[in-house]
Amino acid sequence: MLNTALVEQFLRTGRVMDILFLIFVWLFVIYYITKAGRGAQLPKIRRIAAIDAIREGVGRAVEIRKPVHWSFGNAGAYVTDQNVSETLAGLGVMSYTVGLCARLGARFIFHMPGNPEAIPILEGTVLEAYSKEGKLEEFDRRRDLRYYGSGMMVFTAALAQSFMTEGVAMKIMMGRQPTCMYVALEAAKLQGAIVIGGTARWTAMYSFVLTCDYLFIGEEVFAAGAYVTGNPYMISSLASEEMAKYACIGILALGIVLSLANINFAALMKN
Amino acid sequence: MSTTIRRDLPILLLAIVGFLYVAEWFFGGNVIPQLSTFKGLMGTMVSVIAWTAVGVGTIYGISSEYYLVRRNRNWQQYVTSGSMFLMMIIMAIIWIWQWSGPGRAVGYAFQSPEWRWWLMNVYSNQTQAQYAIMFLYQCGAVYRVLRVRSMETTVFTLAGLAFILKSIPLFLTVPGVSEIGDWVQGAPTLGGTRAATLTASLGALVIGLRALVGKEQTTIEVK
Amino acid sequence: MEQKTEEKTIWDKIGTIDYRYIYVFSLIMILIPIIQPIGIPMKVGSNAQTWHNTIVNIPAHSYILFNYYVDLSVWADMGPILVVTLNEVWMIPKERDVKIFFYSSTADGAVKMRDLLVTLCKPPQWRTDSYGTTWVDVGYIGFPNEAAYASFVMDFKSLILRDIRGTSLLDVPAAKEMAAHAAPTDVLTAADFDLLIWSSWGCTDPDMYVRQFWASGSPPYHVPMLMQTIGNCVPNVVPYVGPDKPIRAFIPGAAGAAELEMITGLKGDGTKMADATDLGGVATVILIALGNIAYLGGRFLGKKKEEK
Amino acid sequence: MVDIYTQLGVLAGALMIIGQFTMLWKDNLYFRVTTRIVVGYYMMYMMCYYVAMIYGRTWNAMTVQGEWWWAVAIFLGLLMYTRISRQYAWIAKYPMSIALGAGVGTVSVALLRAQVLDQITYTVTDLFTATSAYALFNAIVIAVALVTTISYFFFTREHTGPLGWSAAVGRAFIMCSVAVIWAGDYMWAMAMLSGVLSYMVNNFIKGLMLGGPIS
Repeated sequence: MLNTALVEQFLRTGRVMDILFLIFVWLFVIYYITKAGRGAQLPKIRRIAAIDAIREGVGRAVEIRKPVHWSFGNAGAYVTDQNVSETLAGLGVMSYTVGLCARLGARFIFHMPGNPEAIPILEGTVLEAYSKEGKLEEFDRRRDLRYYGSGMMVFTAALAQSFMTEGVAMKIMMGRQPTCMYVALEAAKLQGAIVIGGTARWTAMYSFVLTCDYLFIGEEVFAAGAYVTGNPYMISSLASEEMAKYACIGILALGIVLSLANINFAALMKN
Repeated sequence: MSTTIRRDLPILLLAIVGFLYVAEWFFGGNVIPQLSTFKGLMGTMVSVIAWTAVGVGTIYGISSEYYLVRRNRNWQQYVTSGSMFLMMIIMAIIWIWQWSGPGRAVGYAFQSPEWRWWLMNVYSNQTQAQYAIMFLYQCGAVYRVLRVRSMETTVFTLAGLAFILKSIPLFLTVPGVSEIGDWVQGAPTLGGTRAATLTASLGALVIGLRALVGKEQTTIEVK
Repeated sequence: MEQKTEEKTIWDKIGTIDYRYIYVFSLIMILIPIIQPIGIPMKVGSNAQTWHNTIVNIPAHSYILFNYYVDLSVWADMGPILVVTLNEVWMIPKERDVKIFFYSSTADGAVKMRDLLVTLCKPPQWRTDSYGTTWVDVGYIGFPNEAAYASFVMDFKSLILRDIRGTSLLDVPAAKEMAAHAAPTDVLTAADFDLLIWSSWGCTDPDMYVRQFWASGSPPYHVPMLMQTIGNCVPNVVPYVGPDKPIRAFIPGAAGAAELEMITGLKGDGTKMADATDLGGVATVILIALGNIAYLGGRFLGKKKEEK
Repeated sequence: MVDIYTQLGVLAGALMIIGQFTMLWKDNLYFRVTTRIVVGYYMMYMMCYYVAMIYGRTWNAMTVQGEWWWAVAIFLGLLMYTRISRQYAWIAKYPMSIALGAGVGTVSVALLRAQVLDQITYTVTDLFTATSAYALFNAIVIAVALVTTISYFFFTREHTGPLGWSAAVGRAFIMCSVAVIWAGDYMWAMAMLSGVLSYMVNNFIKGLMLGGPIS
């Protein structure tokens, strides 16, 4: 259907559909960002219960004088590959949590993942949140930042130890997780903590379903990352995600119609 | 000036590298081979940057442990933190001592009998013990969570049970167990997994695009 | 102030058993067959049978690429599959002239393989004597990410320069012969192999292996695969499994190894663990039943009691 | 006769296992020490391993082949250490931005084909290549699951009316999918426990304490 030889002079083989889809999403991202820039009304985002629960958890931490623990998993803060989005979304929620802790006076402990290259952005986000609340002096790196390397079960054991010795009022875990982070989540639960978390890495989702009081399911992680910032550009660009989803359902419907008309949909999509 | 150097230039750098990666995806290979060369080189360079930064994490790890010792001056803390420092020293000594030698490759230390002893007896058993604990924790969850309380927990319980029964040799002798397990795995699970992967990818994609145009707050406002 | 304590019903008691008792119960159930094997009968599934048939019926003069992946932290679950598979491969008769290329993508693999080759997976004497001509082992190739694997399938030299004995890769006769199998004849690529046996407990790895060893290449390499994995990766593997799909068969964990051991008659740790899995499964069913009896009893029968 | 190093190894392994298991009861010094031992081991392992990787990848390339740009990469990596100083921490943003740029560039395109477009294509082709009524039924279930689960992830509309129903069905599929993954993991963890117990019974008790063979 397509003049492949002609297209391949300008584009790599099998990338036509990719570029069309990307342009489609990109146009909507730019459209909504521009719209937000003009001060247009932001799209309404449905409530994500886990976000409300974070405020409740921080309040509880102040009440019972136990810390809030945050982690990204043993190596969950990827910045150099396709998992970077999950890190950025997690950082958005972390910034919100740290801000609440600083404002209400709860102690925040951050068990950093074993990705050393991510440390600048991880620590930077914590500093930024404290500084926004004007309480930078309350943040002590040596006291509140922990590092154990990236060994999976070494990390879970170290977390469990920290929960037992220092106490835990709320445990939040986001970022790309392996399934064995279940041990850390359950250890927090057994210590009586409110457990909140979620991941877009579907294989590990069960750990959260079984242990968390409040969940971010799959893509909710990304939506939450934008939502909590209150940044109009980020919230408004969420609408472009919805457009992409409509497009996916549309392509599915189109595929069914074309296949019924005996047109080879799979071959068309290979372009 | 300060904002330009501290914030704007890094964002610009991010966007340039990011856009070149995107361009390579569509126009690399035979169309513009230089883009693929750039991506190949940049991939390894980013790895080298990450490897070089490993000490930052170690410094943070040591300093927070040292802080704990200073704050809690009791014998239990000395023993706990001391065991960590001692272990680091032992491994460092083995590594330097066994780094290489006549007829050995550089980095031989990881294959040396001394390193293997610690790996296979100490690290490996600690890790396996944690996995075993994970199973016991999950037994607790099986009893506590898998109850037919709501639509979600009912589906979770039934689907999980179908797969567990299918995976246990003893239950495979019961007619129908294998077929039900296969169906749960092959139809509803596949559909759910497919959709969850797809939507998560769209979410990730939009964050990527937002960061490329400099509107992702987490990459902008970092102290 | 004196607090009035509510009397617990039988349903409450069944539903709120201390978690430590649950741990002890599960531990005992798993421990029983380890102390005294029971030998509960089992059935061989189609996956294990296909796996076995693929290795046993491999055509003469084939080339097998074998990734002996070992992560010591999950050795208990994946080790038995590697042991039985390696022994199965060693059992391929000499007359068949099947050549094997071994590598490891984990540092643990390179360490463990040394032990295995002199203990549980000793090659037959004729294989030992003909190292270099009937098989080659290149050891640990580093921990490759997808970009590295993309180069690897195009040219093994991008990650491997020498075999474990220090011989330059294409100076090893077996490797040289394999390289000549498919074009380009002086480069060792994925196209040179007729079967890839690999393992991983990374659940997204099947996507990568399929992309690299099946879909990439021009024409595509289409190397059929046998995959060893762990239980929770099954949903990620299933989409690629079938007689005309990239993965011909897969073995999930020690329970799968037990089936393989049953077919081959090479009894090992998998069989021992099958008993434990059986009793563990029974424990699981009991726990789910207890929880639900307590919940449903409390909900339907507990209320009636209150009404009385 | 088993050598002393193997015997000591079994003893060390058993002590590590018992130490870790004590966490099931409550916090104690023994558990803390065994945990700190592996934390120390792993941090040093990462350090040594990465230094070996840097050396292996760059040293020969720089000194023999004259590929000077690896020195730039190492320099950029060293800039990450400015993070330790509050005053110069911002310098680390430069190497960080390069790393982030690579990640952001990858995520903006790499997922499109395999995780989005191919998934839709598979769903359609499954429907039209089904060779039996059972396969067709399954393909329909998969298509329904895909659409309803996507509908659960709509954020800009409240889940009421038809969308509410669709999202509820989607949630059931999500739970089904998560449950099967959990069940697989559960079986795996069970095998791990039996492996640990087997080590304790056969190597520690029968082997080391009763003088039997150690495997």
